[in-house]
Amino acid sequence: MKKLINDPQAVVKETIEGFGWAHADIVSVSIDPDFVSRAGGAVAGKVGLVSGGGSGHEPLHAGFVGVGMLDAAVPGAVFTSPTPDQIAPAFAAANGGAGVLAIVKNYTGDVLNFETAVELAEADDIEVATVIVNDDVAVEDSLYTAGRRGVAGTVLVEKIAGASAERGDDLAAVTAIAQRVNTNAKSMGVALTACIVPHAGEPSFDLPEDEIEIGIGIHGEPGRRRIPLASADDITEMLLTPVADDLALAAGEDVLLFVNGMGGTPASELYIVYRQARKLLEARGVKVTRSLVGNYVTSLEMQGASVTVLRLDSELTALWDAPVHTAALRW
Amino acid sequence: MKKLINDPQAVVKETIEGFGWAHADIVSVSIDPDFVSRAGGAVAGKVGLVSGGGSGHEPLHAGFVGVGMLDAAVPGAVFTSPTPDQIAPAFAAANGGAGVLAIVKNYTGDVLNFETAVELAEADDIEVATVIVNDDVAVEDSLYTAGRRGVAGTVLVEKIAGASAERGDDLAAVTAIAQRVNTNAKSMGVALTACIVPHAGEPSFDLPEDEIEIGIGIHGEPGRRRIPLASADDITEMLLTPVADDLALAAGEDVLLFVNGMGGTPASELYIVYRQARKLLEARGVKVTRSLVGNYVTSLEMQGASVTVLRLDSELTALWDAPVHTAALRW
Amino acid sequence: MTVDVAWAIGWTRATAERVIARRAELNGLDRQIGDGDHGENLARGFTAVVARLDALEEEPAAIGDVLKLIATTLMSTVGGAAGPLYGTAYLRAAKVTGSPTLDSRAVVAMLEAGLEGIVARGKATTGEKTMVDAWAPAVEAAVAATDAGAEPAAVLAAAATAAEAGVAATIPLVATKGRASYLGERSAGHQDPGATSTAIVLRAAADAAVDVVTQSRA
Amino acid sequence: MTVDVAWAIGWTRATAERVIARRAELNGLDRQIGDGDHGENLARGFTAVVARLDALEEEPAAIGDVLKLIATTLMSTVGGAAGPLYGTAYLRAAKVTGSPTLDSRAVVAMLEAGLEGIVARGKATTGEKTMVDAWAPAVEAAVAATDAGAEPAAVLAAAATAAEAGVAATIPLVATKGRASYLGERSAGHQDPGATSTAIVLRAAADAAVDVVTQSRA
Ligand SMILES: Nc1ncnc2c1ncn2[C@@H]1O[C@H](COP(=O)(O)OP(=O)(O)O)[C@@H](O)[C@H]1O
Ligand SMILES: Nc1ncnc2c1ncn2[C@@H]1O[C@H](COP(=O)(O)OP(=O)(O)O)[C@@H](O)[C@H]1O
Ligand SMILES: [Mg+2]
Ligand SMILES: [Mg+2]
Ligand SMILES: [Mg+2]
Ligand SMILES: [Mg+2]
Repeated sequence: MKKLINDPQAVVKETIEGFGWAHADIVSVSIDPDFVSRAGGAVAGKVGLVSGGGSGHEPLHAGFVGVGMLDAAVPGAVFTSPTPDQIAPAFAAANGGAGVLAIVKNYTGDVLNFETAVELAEADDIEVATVIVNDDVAVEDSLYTAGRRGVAGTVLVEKIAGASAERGDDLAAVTAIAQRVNTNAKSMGVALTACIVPHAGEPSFDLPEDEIEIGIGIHGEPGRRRIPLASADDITEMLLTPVADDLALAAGEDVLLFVNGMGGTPASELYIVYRQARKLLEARGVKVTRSLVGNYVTSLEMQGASVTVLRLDSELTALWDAPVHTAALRW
Repeated sequence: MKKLINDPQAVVKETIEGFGWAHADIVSVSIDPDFVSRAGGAVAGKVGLVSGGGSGHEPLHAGFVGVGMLDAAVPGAVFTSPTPDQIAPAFAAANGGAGVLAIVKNYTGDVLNFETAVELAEADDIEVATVIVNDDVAVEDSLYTAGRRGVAGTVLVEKIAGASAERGDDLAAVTAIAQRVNTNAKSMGVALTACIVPHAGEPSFDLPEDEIEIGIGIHGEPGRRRIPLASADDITEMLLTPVADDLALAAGEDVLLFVNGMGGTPASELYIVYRQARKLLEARGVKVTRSLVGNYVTSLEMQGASVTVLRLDSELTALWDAPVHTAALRW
Repeated sequence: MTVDVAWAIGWTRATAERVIARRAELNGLDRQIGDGDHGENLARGFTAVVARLDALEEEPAAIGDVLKLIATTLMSTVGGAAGPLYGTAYLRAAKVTGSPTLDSRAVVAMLEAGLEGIVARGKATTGEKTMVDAWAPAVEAAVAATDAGAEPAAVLAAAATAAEAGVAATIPLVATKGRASYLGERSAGHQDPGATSTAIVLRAAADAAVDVVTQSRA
Repeated sequence: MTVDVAWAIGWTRATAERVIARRAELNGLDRQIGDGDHGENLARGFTAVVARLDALEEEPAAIGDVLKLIATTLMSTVGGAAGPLYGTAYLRAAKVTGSPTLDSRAVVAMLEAGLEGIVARGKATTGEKTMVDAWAPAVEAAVAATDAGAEPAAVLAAAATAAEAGVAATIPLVATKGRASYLGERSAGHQDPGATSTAIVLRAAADAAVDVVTQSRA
């Protein structure tokens, strides 16, 4: 295992410490319990947004703390959801008196730990609503699974709900917006290589030189199926088609197209995927009116990408365009 | 070789095509000759900034085209400098009548091809000044080499010279600012893994699991020496010390600290490097007043990082802070 | 015969030793059908448990006090699915073990409460390839042993043996709960890490009871 | 005896065939001490050269016309260090070959002009582990052969042989120009890719002259 780390157990603390120093104008960092919140503290009267989950997906979530997006982010150990005693203080730090929206990716661990934290927060009279993000269409039959996973679509939920909170919407309204984004965003990913969790020291799975995993999540786990390596155009079609079908996209609709890198894939390849995904959408008569391309929800150094499509309406578009000032997303 | 590409020979064209679609509000893309320029065309009366070089370093350079930074970027084949017949039209596209500054990384190929393009442009009455970026302190004795290489410091030159041009400085002044940044910026890099050039299909060098290359450039070439894998803190010290020494940093000085990822290294590791580099600078009494952490000058999927320090004065700080609106750098 | 607070402490320390010793094995199982952190999670949690045990100024009065310490520590240090699941199991078990000693019926009640906690939180039933597939047969075997008049040490041994059989039985299963369920059919053929750690926990309980018995006889 | 325009075209096509065939080898050499693209660069350039040759409506009148076509094509398609260096070499060579045929002295003048072009652009002298280490001995050998009364084909063969010896002699050198110089001492022990391609170019010239001679005798 080759990594620019010191002690594998110290990776998360050292990362958020460095992150806090580098972005002191945007965030403030708490160590023990570990969480990241806005530099200025909670905004009075504004709904607070909190997300969190295992580390290893950087810039998610800490990179999205700041004006127009999250109020606090709670990093767990690598690929392990944070504990209630980290999450509850983050709720408190984010609460400006108008309640808190917790944005939780749909994994058993995240859901259970956030659930407990919500109980703790409510005991302290902080109102917390929860939106579970489950945009991954790779998980087809949610009857026989823990339900669809939350993957790259999480960024879109955080950005747009963040803008909703920033313009003064109340907790119910922000929650409804977040839910609307989640309902209208679908994703599917591919891995070309595995990743190596620092404490494990070994690749998360073995993948021969000529095979790839389709339908992966974001935790270095194998995907739904293994197929021979194919061209970027063909792979992109395998990702885009189930996403577009699941959304039942119709000609004439506007969408946001988000090509997300898993961490180890060069930007050039993401643009090649974007190019083909866009062509395929246009062939369906769908108009790409907003775009995002880059490493936003990663799996450490994994090579691969995911394609997310969000169906836009004029309100979601305006909220997407609203100013945002975080370490990883800014305009 | 596992990559999200189609035809290896088409990588650059497909990348900039996708890039152009994704960022149509910022850039416009020319194919044959291949170059990227600002969406609105040249800005009348403003000095035009053009940079370029081999592809594979994304987001450098196309990701830095936009208000406050470059007017045009010229991508060559992967790791191969562009040709004069691409560069000269880019000069023309960037020229708003106040002349053009060419920002060239110090590689024989880049220097020679830009030289020829400058001759072509001058034949068309476009005034072109050139700044050669050579911030890499790994190349110690420039008497016995082609001189120090241009590496991550290039981004800082492009950003700050871009702000100088944007505020209305004339060609001589913009050139002087670019030169000042280059003189005061030094870098050193490390590779944990090699990268794979698409047309080659094989790693650029073989590196055992327990060794790393110190003093690498940005073209997948081996570095100055090979050493055993060490902790992030120790590696960072090996990078930061020659940089700080070469700059002869004195206590009390302000600097910008830039930790650049080579493409395949997770953001978390870059922040761990940043953390230690910052500690080491502070131990010298040097104050880090500005920071940049991320993948800005990459070598495809190479794992590794470089540390760049730029000595700041109030003018350079103000120019750094000036608004910028490009695909990869925005505030 | 009963088990006492010393047993509970011995059980806890043995569990910690064993999950730490088998951390890599548990990570490895989790890497195959999950995200490779189960051993890491439990090792982190039980390391913290032992540190808190060591820091206690006086011996806990009731077995439930030990179990509650474990519960709160796991909840605040483990994270993941295992943190809340084990945390709730120990918390529910603590609620029914507020005495200094437990006889066989009380041991069964403790195990039942643990299982109920896991089911309450995780909503899994047997056959879903989770820790329930070790806990449920363990509880059943404990009931049967108690009904047959076994002492606590034998009850715990029966539970552990049944849990171990349950672990083996998870191998062919297709997961429908937890992270492994995302693999669909591909989850079959692998042993569930959470069931495996459950068997470790229960075997530690049985062995600690033997140790205590051996010591009290010596 | 002289070489003519047909020879120049044969030379060009042979060069293209050979750099394309040896693309991987040249990339491999460049990967060891450079950035692994030298074969790719020349293959791309000479593929374009052949395409432009094929598109010509009439046969060029002078050898210099062929060389100029190569020069401008390489400059606009190769990039890297090799593009301007070879481009300038062919451009300078074109300037002294404005006639339909060349005798031995004129062949020497062509080679000298090529070398001058490379040195003018790249500022390298012999011993710096660059293509100059193949070009310079080639020019020397061509002069000697011509002084000894050799025909153009033999002059070119002498140049190619000397270039090949020059290539081998680059192996122990420490590079002080070009990308390989960044490796310092580590560049020793590897053969220079640019020198290698130079030997390919010159051997193609010699072989094309033999082919032409053979054909004209047939
Ligand atoms: N809903 C559930 N009910 C019971 N046990 C579960 C459930 N979901 C997961 N588990 C157990 O948790 C184990 C995984 O724990 P761990 O790896 O620590 O958490 P995570 O899956 O969050 O990484 C699984 O092997 C399984 O036994
Ligand atoms: N200054 C120079 N003078 C002469 N030849 C040079 C010089 N610099 C580099 N070369 C030659 O160029 C070759 C590399 O060409 P190529 O790989 O195509 O370009 P790049 O180094 O830009 O990738 C080297 O092997 C060397 O022979
Ligand atoms: Mg986990
Ligand atoms: Mg090159
Ligand atoms: Mg796990
Ligand atoms: Mg090269």
